[in-house]
Amino acid sequence: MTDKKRPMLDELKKGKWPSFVKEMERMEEKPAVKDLLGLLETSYEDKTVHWKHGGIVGVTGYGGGVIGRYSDLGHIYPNVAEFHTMRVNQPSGWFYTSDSIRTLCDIWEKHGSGLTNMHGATGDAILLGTTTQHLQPCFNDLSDAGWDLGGSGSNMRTPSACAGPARCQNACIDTLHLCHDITNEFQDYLHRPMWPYKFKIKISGCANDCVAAVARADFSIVGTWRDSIRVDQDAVKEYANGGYDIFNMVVKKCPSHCISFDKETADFSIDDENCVRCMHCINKMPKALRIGKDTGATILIGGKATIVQSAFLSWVIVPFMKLNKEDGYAELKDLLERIWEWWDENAKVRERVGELIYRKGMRTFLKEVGLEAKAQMVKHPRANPYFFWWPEEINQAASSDASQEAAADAEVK
Amino acid sequence: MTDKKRPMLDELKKGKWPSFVKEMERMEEKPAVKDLLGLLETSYEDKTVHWKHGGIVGVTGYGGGVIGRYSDLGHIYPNVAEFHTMRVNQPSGWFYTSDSIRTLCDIWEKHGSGLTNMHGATGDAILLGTTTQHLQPCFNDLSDAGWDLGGSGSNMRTPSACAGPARCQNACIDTLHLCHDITNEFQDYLHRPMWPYKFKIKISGCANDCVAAVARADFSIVGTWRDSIRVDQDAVKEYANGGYDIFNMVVKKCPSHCISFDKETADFSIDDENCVRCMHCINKMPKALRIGKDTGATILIGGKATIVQSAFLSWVIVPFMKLNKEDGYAELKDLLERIWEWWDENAKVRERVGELIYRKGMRTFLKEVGLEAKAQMVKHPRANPYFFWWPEEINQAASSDASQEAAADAEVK
Amino acid sequence: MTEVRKAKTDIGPPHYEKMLPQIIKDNYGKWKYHEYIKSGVLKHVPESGDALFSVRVGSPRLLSIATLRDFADIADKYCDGHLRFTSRHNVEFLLSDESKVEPLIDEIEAMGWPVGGTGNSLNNIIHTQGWIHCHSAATDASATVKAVMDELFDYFKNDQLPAKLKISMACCLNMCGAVHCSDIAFVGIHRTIPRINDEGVAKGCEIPNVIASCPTGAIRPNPKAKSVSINEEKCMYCGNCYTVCPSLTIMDAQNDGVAIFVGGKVANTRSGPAFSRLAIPWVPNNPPRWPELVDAIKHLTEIWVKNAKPGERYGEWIERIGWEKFFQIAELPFTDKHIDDFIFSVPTFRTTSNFKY
Amino acid sequence: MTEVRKAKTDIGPPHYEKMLPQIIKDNYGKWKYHEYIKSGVLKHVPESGDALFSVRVGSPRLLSIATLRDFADIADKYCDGHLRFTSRHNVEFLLSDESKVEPLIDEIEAMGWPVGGTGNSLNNIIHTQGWIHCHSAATDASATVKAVMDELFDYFKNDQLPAKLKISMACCLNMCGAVHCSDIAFVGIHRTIPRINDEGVAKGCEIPNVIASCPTGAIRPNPKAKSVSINEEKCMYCGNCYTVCPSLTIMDAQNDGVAIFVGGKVANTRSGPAFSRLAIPWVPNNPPRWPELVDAIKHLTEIWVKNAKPGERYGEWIERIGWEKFFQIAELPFTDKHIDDFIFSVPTFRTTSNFKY
Ligand code: SRM
Ligand code: SRM
Ligand code: SRM
Ligand code: SRM
Ligand code: SF4
Ligand code: SF4
Ligand code: SF4
Ligand code: SF4
Ligand code: SF4
Ligand code: SF4
Ligand code: SF4
Ligand code: SF4
Repeated sequence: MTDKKRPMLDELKKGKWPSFVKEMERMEEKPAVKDLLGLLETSYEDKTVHWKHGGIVGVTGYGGGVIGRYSDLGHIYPNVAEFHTMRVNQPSGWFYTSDSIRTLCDIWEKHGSGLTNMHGATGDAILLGTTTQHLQPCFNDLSDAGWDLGGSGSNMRTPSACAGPARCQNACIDTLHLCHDITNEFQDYLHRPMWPYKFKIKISGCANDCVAAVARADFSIVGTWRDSIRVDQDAVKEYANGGYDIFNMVVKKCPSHCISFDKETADFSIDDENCVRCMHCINKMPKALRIGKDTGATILIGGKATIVQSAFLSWVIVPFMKLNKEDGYAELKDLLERIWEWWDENAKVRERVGELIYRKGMRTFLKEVGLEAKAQMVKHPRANPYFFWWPEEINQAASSDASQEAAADAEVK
Repeated sequence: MTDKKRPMLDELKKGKWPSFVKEMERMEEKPAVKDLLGLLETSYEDKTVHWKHGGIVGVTGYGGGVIGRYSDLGHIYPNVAEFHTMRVNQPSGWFYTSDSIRTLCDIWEKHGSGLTNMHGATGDAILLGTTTQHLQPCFNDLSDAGWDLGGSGSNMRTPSACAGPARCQNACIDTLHLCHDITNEFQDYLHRPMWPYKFKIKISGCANDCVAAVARADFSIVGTWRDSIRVDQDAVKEYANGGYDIFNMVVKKCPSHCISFDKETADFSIDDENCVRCMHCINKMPKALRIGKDTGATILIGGKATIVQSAFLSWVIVPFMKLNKEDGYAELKDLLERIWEWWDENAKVRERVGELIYRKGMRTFLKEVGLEAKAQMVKHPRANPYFFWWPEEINQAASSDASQEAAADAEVK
Repeated sequence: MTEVRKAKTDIGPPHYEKMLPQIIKDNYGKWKYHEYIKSGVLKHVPESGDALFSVRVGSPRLLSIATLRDFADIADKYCDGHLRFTSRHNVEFLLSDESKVEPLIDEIEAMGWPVGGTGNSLNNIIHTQGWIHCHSAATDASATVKAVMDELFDYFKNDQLPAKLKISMACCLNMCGAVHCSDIAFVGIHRTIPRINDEGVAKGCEIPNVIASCPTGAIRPNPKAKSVSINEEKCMYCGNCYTVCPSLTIMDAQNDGVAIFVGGKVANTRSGPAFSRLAIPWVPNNPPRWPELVDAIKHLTEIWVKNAKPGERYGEWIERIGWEKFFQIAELPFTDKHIDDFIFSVPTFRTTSNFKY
Repeated sequence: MTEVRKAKTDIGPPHYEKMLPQIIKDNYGKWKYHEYIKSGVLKHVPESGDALFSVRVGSPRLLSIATLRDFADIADKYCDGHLRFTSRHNVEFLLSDESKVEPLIDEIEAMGWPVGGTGNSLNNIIHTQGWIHCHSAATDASATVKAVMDELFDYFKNDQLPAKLKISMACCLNMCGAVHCSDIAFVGIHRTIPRINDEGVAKGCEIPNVIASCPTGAIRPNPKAKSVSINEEKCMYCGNCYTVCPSLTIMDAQNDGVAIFVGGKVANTRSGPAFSRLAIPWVPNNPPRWPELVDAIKHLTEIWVKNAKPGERYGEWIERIGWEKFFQIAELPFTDKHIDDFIFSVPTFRTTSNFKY
């Protein structure tokens, strides 16, 4: 532990936005945090990172949930020579009671740096920095208190969900229940990496996609409806009378131009057959417009960041799935298992499911997981004529005749 | 020669559209045509082609201009056992005098089947079918009469151009002159295949692209202007008074929404800075709107059909080039030479220039041919962070420091 | 060569100026506007106030010299000996005397040549060689085009369509004629993998080129046979290996046929150039009149005529309603074949929940 | 492990129901609409007519347990012990009693925690570990975010922007936090190729995996050294090989820095999700406050505020005016780096003469 000055970190305590440095200093009595502060100051001086790749560390029975981390300046900052993080699986929707927060704090005070990320980008509550020997005890205490770890490594990652029905009128599905249910159903996949690479699931209650499911999950569940938007004409008129520019802010911005609005009478009607349920009009007039009643979800696949083949946004594989709580989301889980099986069997090391589909083609994916091709899966059909035929689709007799021709042909030449 | 019945061909003599069968029968006195008719009937019976790959045939001094063709039914139809076509370079814009047509007819009567394609998809006048021994005599007569052959094989293909200034008010460039000039300038490239693959040039006088240059040419020249559309307000009013729905047919369809139109006064004005010169409004009101006066062309590259890497549409490499007749289009020809040199040096066999650019990256292409990157070259910038730095752009000292770090690093580990 | 005499080479094509009528020479580059007099007749007016009339005549493109001579005579009689051909292979007679327009039309139509194809009409069908001259053809060009044009003839004669209708045809995936950007495109395709004549390959083909020719990398060397082998899984029957090596026979009379694409466009107007996209993966080769093909194209044309707004090209109509709606209206099955799985597939996937059911 | 006791595994997270305040339990799934009371305060009204108030507090995401305990106390005092965190790492206090809203705000702001980030405001910056915890970071996360948020603070406090402004940050190309679809995204990048420690590679790395990890196929085996070699021409410094093999050092303090992308979006609203696209290829790492980065982002934000129409997200504004105009307005150089040259490059090229000068 050094008593190094930290002019650059001090600089970062200024300004109106809450300072992470102040947060760290609140824990400075912990040697690890003091060293972390020193290490960071050194990084700012050197303009580079001072951490090395993590080795395999973890807790008994799990292959994931812990990120091992070692410093290359361990000789200077011994208390962060080992500085692993633990990923604690958050409650669906990130709702907490003050007591549940305190429990986590107490455990982390006992076993770690006292620093956290609330939350990680995948959704876990991150306990930031401890030593190898504290991992198991910390996990034991967490487990006793009713907490479990989230995912890391080549496994199912911690699913996450938007606030949904707990706090939002736009929720087309019970995001929290679904998230909790899936997380528990697939505990084994979550804790024991046995796949080619990571697999992420995110659940948004509507097309606003408040957990960025389409951008950040291999498997994206986005709530939607099949019937029609509920319009409260009186409420529309109130917006109009309130001077809200319905025509320019709502009608003109409808992507499928399916709203008709009479500026005089303020009559507002939606051609639901042509509505693509983008949420815009509902967002802009929440008191007048509501999502439909026959709700479910659109399932999309393949979302991921840049590495390796550049970022993919998830694409539609099931336009509408009625998610049944009653049967425990059987249809959804069954689909997931089929996808995992195919991916697991066919993917190369570190090949995301979206990249595998790109390599093998949607036609193979659909056939193998037993889904039907639907026009909703594409922006537009293929432009190239490079499409394939399944053996059963062609006239088999032909090939033989053809070979004969070929032979004949050969003679002639 | 056989006297085979041709029920299927007879069927194709019926109907209102001019019949190619009747055309062939008008030449039936020629043995080759009689056999061709028989061969075609046979193809309809067999539902397949009866031609084989062409061997190398041609005329002295040229590597291209002739497509060799042999039948696999030469034993049945001896007069089409050999049935080569000659590609005659059309006059710019496909303008002919009746006498020039007759000359071609006389030569082709003497040396070939008397069948033609007016014209081939690249633009040549195609003389359809003769024997090897007639090729040279036919070419001699053509040459004596002032005609030359077009391209085939891995060379520059016959350039073509729209009617342009000869017949069209939209011509921003002299398409006919440019086409004729380039064709003559590059005769050697046109007649003597020495490149990795074919290279096509097409010239359209405006963005209507009446020769489909962007879809069908490796090098697409599309006329445009830099100043502003000429508006004749009175003529606009005439359209309006004539009951033409200017607002819906013109204003609303402007892709960049840069037209303002007053339905009452019929005042029509264009925000030229935001006009993308798509031609739509001019097309719809030709009497009221005219192209600008400061005209030139946009140069695009890479257009091609499906094979190998799927079809490409040409993309912008020079947003605006002022094509100077005075200096013989020096800038354009210079650019072409630079492109050919780079392509010739770097392309694999049968790799079109667009495919080479795809493989090497636009950055390499631009650097090698000496063009500056412009935002007009892309629909949108890259989304992936996979971009490259040129050596001169980075801090070279670094690498060495870095290597030291690396070493240090290694020790620590 | 039988003859020793070597002709003058590299003289280039005749100069276009020699081919232009006086009225064009006088007004070259000085045109002010054009008008549609009637279907098939264009009037171009230059600053000088003259008037040039172009009468467009539909052509099968395959023309005998007998017919060409007829055209020459017509040109002499009405056009001071001037005519031209269009980029879609029609014939255009160029008149400076309006009074001669109708007589010309009467005479040429009496000879069986239709006048039309201008404005918002069906243009002539760009097409290629087919079984008349190319070894590579998976279907015939002339017959399919004739059959389709016979059926859609009135759309060529009249110009009352929502917009121009550009139909194009190619007889194999080489797509001579660049059908890849047409309102409606039909293309000859194969559906079975090439049959390999090892001996022929060994004798006649450059194995590295053969391997390189395959877009999907389906071809591997077969050293034992000094030939190649093809991976069934990866071959999508494009025929490019056949182009470079005749001993990879891909013709298959029972399975070859025609694929139909829609919604492409070349002009930069409004939306800009766009590719045609797969609508119907296959209709059989059914000579001489390809009824299945003709019905399909007629149907595709009619739904556009019925549903498009004035001024909407085929693809612009589809973009407005969405492809999923198009397949509904067209009552066409959407299959896995319609989903791209080549190099640029991912950007064609629908990465949003915004769609219609 | 020091301890023998094995804990209970696979119990999953605590049940969310235990975490919900009574008002939410009562109205779960029965919400009717929401209102913005003021910046940072949401009111959600269910069918029952109750009212739930959410006060959103900006967070650096890196929180000490000391602070978390403060939050817990606040939650006890005003929210019957209930709070939540958002998908962008803000804290939300959940009140059923409107009268407590202002007192809560006063107390929490007095403690230095800003209330805001709702509606058309700058949301919290999604970010990642940076030099605080990740070995892979080409730049720091916490400091860059702090510096930017300090500068743009008022946009977080007030909700008067044209639309939501979502800024995201990632410290390397792994892009944890998926910055690839944000209005403004900044990412730590390298600019020099990895230095190979052959010995380390031979000892510690799976050569096949290393080779496979390279997006551009720049890595070849180097059998002599039982290591690999890298093709300078093909390496674009993504660092993925470093991820799988520590002995390919890619950190380069002089050349590492930050790239800035703009115009991305996640919500399906209107135009649908879209990627952010390259605006500024590189600004240097300049601790502690990265002034070049902060200025660039401030500038990018201000031109949007100045030019966008009400309701236009960053990318929607650019799509309307065109990227070429964007570069003009932003006064940013357009370079060859902005032109895609990876797998899906061709569809990003402009295949039309429709553009602005
Ligand atoms: C902690 C976290 C960032 C954060 O500060 O929030 C994180 C941290 C790391 N990520 Fe990540 N990723 C985190 C969310 C993400 C996300 C966002 C998400 O999940 O929504 C992404 C982009 C979405 C995606 O998965 O594509 C993401 C894409 C990656 C990648 C690239 C994977 C790819 O296929 O593109 C890697 C590289 C790898 O896995 O080898 C990676 C690897 C890593 C590693 C393990 C570094 C490594 O190469 O081993 C980082 C450990 C840092 C550390 O020392 O703590 N991380 N990573 C996030 C997990 C916290 C949590 O569990 O809640
Ligand atoms: C005659 C013509 C079709 C027609 O009936 O009009 C034609 C005929 C042939 N083309 Fe073509 N191409 C013809 C215009 C085109 C066009 C259209 C154009 O030039 O505007 C294209 C698409 C644009 C392009 O170049 O991409 C075209 C793309 C091809 C290709 C595919 C090349 C590619 O890279 O995609 C091949 C295959 C090859 O070259 O090996 C090809 C090859 C051929 C060959 C030589 C067959 C072969 O594989 O050797 C055909 C000879 C047929 C014959 O026996 O006469 N032809 N070819 C056209 C030339 C006539 C003329 O000179 O005016
Ligand atoms: C004669 C010809 C040029 C030539 O040098 O041969 C020609 C001539 C004219 N074109 Fe064209 N275009 C000709 C092929 C094309 C092509 C190429 C093609 O079809 O392969 C295109 C692009 C095709 C596409 O977009 O898919 C083409 C897209 C246009 C357009 C844009 C149409 C649109 O959808 O916006 C116009 C403007 C218009 O029609 O309003 C136009 C306009 C015109 C005008 C009105 C220009 C003028 O004032 O002289 C000419 C009469 C058009 C008409 O037929 O009604 N011309 N025009 C070609 C006639 C082909 C034929 O026989 O049918
Ligand atoms: C709390 C939170 C969900 C959660 O479970 O944590 C949330 C909550 C709400 N979102 Fe969201 N969104 C939240 C992240 C997102 C995200 C994801 C992200 O930012 O990473 C998105 C997609 C981002 C994007 O599009 O790039 C998102 C796109 C929206 C939209 C669409 C905005 C648009 O551009 O059209 C709306 C509708 C609106 O604002 O009119 C919306 C609307 C809402 C509403 C009004 C829904 C409701 O009635 O309850 C909530 C208050 C919005 C506000 O802050 O003004 N929410 N929202 C997230 C708050 C994050 C934060 O702290 O700032
Ligand atoms: S995604 Fe939809 S349901 Fe979920 S919080 Fe956002 S707006 Fe509400
Ligand atoms: S939800 Fe979207 S598509 Fe549907 S009506 Fe509203 S704005 Fe239009
Ligand atoms: S491309 Fe333009 S200039 Fe040429 S013929 Fe067509 S409309 Fe006229
Ligand atoms: S040319 Fe096109 S972009 Fe320009 S004003 Fe006319 S319609 Fe608009
Ligand atoms: S399209 Fe194919 S078959 Fe038809 S002419 Fe061209 S190469 Fe020959
Ligand atoms: S037909 Fe095409 S896909 Fe099949 S092997 Fe030959 S080149 Fe490859
Ligand atoms: S983005 Fe890169 S550096 Fe930052 S946490 Fe993720 S892996 Fe580590
Ligand atoms: S840094 Fe990236 S591009 Fe360069 S060698 Fe490594 S993996 Fe390949």
